[in-house]
Amino acid sequence: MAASMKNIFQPVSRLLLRKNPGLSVVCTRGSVYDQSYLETSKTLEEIKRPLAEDDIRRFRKIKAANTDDNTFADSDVVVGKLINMITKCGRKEVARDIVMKALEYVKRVQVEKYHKASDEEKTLIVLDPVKILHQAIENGKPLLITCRVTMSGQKHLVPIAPSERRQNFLSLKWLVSAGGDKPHRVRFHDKLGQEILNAFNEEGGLIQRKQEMHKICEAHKAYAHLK
Amino acid sequence: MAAPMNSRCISCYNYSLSHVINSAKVLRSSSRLVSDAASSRKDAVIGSTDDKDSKGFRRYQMKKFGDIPMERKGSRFTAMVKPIAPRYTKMPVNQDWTNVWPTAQTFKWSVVPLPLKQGYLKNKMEAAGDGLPPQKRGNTELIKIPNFLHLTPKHIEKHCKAIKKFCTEWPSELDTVKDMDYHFPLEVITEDYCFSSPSVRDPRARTVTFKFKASDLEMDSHARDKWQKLLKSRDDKVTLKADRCPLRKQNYDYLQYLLTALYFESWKVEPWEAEMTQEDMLDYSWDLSHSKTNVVNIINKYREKDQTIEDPTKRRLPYVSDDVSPDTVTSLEPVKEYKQSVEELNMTGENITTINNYKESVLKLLNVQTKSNNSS
Amino acid sequence: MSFAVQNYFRHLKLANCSRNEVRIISKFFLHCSARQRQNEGGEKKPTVNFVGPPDTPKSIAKQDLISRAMLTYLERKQKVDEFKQINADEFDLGRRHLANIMGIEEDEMTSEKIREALSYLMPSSLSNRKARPLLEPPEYYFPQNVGNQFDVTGRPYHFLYYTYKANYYGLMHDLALKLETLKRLNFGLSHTNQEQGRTKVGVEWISFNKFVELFPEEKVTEHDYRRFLVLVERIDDHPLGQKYQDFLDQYRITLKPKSESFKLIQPLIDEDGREYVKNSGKRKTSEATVKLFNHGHGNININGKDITYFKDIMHRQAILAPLQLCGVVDKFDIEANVMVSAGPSADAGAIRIAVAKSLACFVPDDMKEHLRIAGYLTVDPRRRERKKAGQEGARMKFPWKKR
Amino acid sequence: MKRSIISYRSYCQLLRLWSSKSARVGSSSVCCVKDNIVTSLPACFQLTVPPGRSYCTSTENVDEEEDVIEDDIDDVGPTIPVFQHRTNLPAKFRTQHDDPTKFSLEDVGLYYKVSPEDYKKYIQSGQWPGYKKQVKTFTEATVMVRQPALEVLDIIENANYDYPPLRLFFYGKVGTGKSMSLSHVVQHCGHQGMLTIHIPDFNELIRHRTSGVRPHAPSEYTDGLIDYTDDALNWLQYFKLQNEELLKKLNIKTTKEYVWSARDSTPVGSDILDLLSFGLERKKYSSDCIGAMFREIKKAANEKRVKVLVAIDGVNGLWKNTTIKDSEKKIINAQKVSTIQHFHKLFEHNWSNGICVGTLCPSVEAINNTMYENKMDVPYTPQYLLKKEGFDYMDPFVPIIVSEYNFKEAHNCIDYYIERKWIQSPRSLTESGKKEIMMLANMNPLQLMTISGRF
Repeated sequence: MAASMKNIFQPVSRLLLRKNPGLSVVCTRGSVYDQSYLETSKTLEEIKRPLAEDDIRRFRKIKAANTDDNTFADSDVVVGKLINMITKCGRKEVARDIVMKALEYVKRVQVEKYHKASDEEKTLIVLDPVKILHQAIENGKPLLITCRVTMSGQKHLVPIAPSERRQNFLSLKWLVSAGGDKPHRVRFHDKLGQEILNAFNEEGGLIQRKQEMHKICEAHKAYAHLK
Repeated sequence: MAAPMNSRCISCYNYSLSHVINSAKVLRSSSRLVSDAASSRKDAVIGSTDDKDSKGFRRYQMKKFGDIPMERKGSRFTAMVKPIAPRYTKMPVNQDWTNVWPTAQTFKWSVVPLPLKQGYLKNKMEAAGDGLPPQKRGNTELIKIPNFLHLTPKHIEKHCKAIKKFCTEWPSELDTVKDMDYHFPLEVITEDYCFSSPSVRDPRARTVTFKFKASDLEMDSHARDKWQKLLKSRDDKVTLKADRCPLRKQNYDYLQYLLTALYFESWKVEPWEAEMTQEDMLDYSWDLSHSKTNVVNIINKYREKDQTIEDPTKRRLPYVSDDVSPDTVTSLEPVKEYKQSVEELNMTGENITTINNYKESVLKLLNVQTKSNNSS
Repeated sequence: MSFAVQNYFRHLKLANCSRNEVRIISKFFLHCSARQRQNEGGEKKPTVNFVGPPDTPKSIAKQDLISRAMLTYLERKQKVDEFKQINADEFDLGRRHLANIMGIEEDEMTSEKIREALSYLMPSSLSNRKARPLLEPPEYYFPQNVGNQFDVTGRPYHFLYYTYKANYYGLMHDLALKLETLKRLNFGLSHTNQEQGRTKVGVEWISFNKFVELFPEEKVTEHDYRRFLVLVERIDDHPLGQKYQDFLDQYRITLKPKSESFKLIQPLIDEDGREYVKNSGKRKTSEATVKLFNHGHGNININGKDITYFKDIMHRQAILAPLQLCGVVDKFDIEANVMVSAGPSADAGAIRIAVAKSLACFVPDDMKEHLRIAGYLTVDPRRRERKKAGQEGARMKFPWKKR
Repeated sequence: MKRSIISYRSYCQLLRLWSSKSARVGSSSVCCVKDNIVTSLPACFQLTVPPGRSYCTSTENVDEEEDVIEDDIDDVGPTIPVFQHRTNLPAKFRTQHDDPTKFSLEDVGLYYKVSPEDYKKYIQSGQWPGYKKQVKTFTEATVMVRQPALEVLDIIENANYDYPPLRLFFYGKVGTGKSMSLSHVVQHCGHQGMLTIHIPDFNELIRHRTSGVRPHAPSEYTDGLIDYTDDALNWLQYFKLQNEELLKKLNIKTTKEYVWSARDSTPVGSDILDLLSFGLERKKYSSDCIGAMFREIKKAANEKRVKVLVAIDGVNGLWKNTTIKDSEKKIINAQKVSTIQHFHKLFEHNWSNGICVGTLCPSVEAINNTMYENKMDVPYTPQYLLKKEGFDYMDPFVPIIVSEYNFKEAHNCIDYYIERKWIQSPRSLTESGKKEIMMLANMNPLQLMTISGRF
């Protein structure tokens, strides 16, 4: 019920929400799109996959694509997320520039290594920076995280298994913070590139952060039953 | 005229404005009063036959004591002033509208015999009162509209008839704009104002404007240059406007003088004009430019060297036979081409064509040798 | 006297009578002539009626009686009719006057001619056409005749008459009954087939505007509409909701696939014999027109510049994105003219929507659908949010300081 | 859009060569002139247009990346070299040999390899930082043979050196390869045994660095001029790097005694290398030393002992205001700087056996220019850049346009990047992917270099 309601409803009045507490309608403040609009399909594969007969996208209006939504070869979901995380004060162009330079740095290092390597070593070197970034994020995902639980007035750190979404978020967040931890003269994009490479090789700030988290979880494993 | 207008106004405001049904009643009562019948669609006859003399004019009658109703209700005066029916109720359907509404004027509800309404109610169910759109009486929205009741087809026909006697036939020689411009190069514009205020003068009437093309005046390049400088404008179309003098005639004379003075002044050559340099010119002139001195210098330099070579075919600049001076240099063919390209570069601006022309001309001027040159 | 009766009379606008008077009135009905009744017999019945007129009265005595309310109602109606007649006469006279003013024969002055003449004589520039001067017969602007909704005893036909929204509440009452029935039927059953009643794909409840049209005489608000939705949703979601699907289908519309509603423009041919489609696009306050040439070589011309009009690669990608999605980056020429520029992102957005719309005229249907799904064919309706008074910006508040 | 045929001969010759090789390529190259903005429409874009309304239904499947490369060749035309991924054929974007002196029009659009020594000597300085990074990443230095450079080399080789020096200036948009073409010319002439007086980057001479103030002092030799000793010293080192071997061979002797101070002097008949090393040792006199050296070189050139190439990147900087202020806080014009004044004099017509080549550089114009936010917006046309003063001085000169890559060059460029593993995204390896990169970069060499980093 909630799903179908969501599609029909304009922003719902408080009165209705109060009378029907069962409705889980997200009241979006001031969105110009009414709720019948669907999100765009972002990746090329998603767009080009044939639509099923009863696919909802056939019948509904689609939101307009954002300015940075495109299907060029350099577009990637994880890179997009990273850009969004680095953005400050809405200056996305700066963030995009930083991430692109960081990825270029990764590529420079790898390509140089590739050309200097012998033939056998060449096959082992990963050159695609996007693949490297994906692997780095994968490596940085924590298996356990802590959350605060208040029991009888005392707060405890309780280790829990995070969701996939949360894992990705933390990994990206730690990557960015590891990139920010640098001497004054070093440029952020270079440090970020280094961190990506380091995490790809299972070392560096991101991995350290993950291990710290695991250690904390280990220390608080006594409270694991709380949640 | 003013007095009856006022009395009618007062009577209007005495209508009960609140309710339409009331107004309808009033309408009916008023029609009874003047024995007119809008429904019977006949000409209105004011008053009974007793009120008129033998010629049909209305006779003035003093109000007698008995006219005032004995049973007074409410205020003393309300009963005395009876509403007069608006003018439109007395209008015959076949009247001449051009006489009723001869000129432009604001909308008068009592004169226009149309049951107009304006303004709408958002919700008919909700509307207070009767739920009908506001009527024409006292409707300011209708007054706001600049109406065209004075420009109906009949009006226009009448106007045309009236002014036809002043019109003459258009000369067939001046059919096109081109012809007009040719035969009458100078356009003099004045404006007359006619209105009904106490003063018949308008300050704008004295303004005189001359419009003409500078190209219609006979001028050489120097005069044209000076003309442009005097006017501070390079436009061909010139507009002179004068409104300083109090009379139109004076302004007209002044402009004639001004035009004459400008024309002859631009033909004059003053002694200081000989000292003008490139920077003082409006247009680029190669003869005054540094480029010319450069070319003369370089050709002479090359010529010095050429003179040491005996075989004339092997000389760098075969087109130069004598020492060149700034006066003679333009007679050489490559220099002419070069001059043209530089002028083009300066006048039309830099683009791929002009830059390439310049390049070609330089290659020719200096006779630069390339592989393709040598082979051919 | 009971409170209910008193309330009843209040509706008849007799509430300012004293209690005693009310009692008297309630006891003695006034007689009415049979002739008047005959007149009333010709009146229309209510248009939408869930509950029909009650059965014929049982006693003859009651038939001859008519309430005082009915009498006032009839009086009022007579007045209105008279007034309407005056208006009609006035209009006819005015029409003939207008014909005279405009120099047309009276017979030729049709309603169209009247409108034409009026727009010439009184050219109002008000944007709302309803607010312009009006010269129409009274039927045009008089409220619809509500008609007789009372029986001879003075009781309304509809049992929900005094709610002011009889038909709406009638529908809601119906729905509620249906839901209660379902609940009773479902009592004690397990919730195994919970999923059966789910809303179908491609079907939607009627919109608010359509819903309002169902009740022309009543003022149905958006709030009412939401309450209706809640009720229908509940029936629809009920495990046994299948039972009333036919009833619910009256309030549903079947959605058409969006791809069918796309308007195609026929390509034009320019002087050089090249096929092109011209379209315009807007984003924020930017406006752009784009000519998309078929059989091109990937040449781009934006306000006389090439793609370097945009410094940022993102904007370049944005204008090429529809072409890239269809894999025809170098098969078309773009000639764009940004009339109003509101910054590079807005310009790129305006050009992109125009390019996508034009491109959809050239590519096969499946690619058109790709363009739509990717969101390139939707005009971006987002605008800058206004700053609010008492706040730093659109959303940001001033820093809170205790003192 | 107005179209006009580019009239210069060599370009037509190039095209003739080109079109004879390929039947499908159009017969003429056209240049689009749009409101003074020059963009070349490459010849290869004149491909035959498929009949009827053509839908391009590209089969873009990421899994088939390797196959698509060869499948799409027909789309482009037979002449365009496509890097063949799997075969061992020699890549078609490289020249047959790497000798810079022996390139002909047939090699246009192909890359040649520069030896590390040559790279250090002639190419490295003055290029964009991105290029230096690229050389480091690719572990090799390559330069594309381009038509403007060949056109200048054609004139240089066939010029009559008995006459005062010709002036040839490259001009073009930012990032189209003016400096690279100049470096190519310098390398060529260096190999041909010409003495090269090369300023790789004029920005260096007139722009005030953020790090530290440049030491400067009033010139001792000429009143009113100012010495920037560091600049002079740096340049002398660079000059020594380029020409030391040649100067040793030539054995030029000074014809005049140069008295630097009470103690220091260079007597008549001393070697020019001594003069050079004196300038390098005594920082204070390095600027005057350049003047003295030029004087001797001019004399030697007049005597036909050596041909001289003057190559200055950013000639329009000779008349620019610098960003440096003197003791009275007034901005110094470049003409007031003694080193720049010496270079300025090389363009005079009072010597022979030399040739002057330069670039007209919008990025030099962008210094101190508040009119343009971005140096990409600065107009690139010669007269605008030289301004009136410069044009009056330099006129008549030969302007040579360096335009963006044409289709063949851009294609070769991307193929080269792919071969060097610089372009990694699987979809970019396809023919349509390559075209997308070209479109985004507008075939601009610099932008191709930067944008390809994303893919």
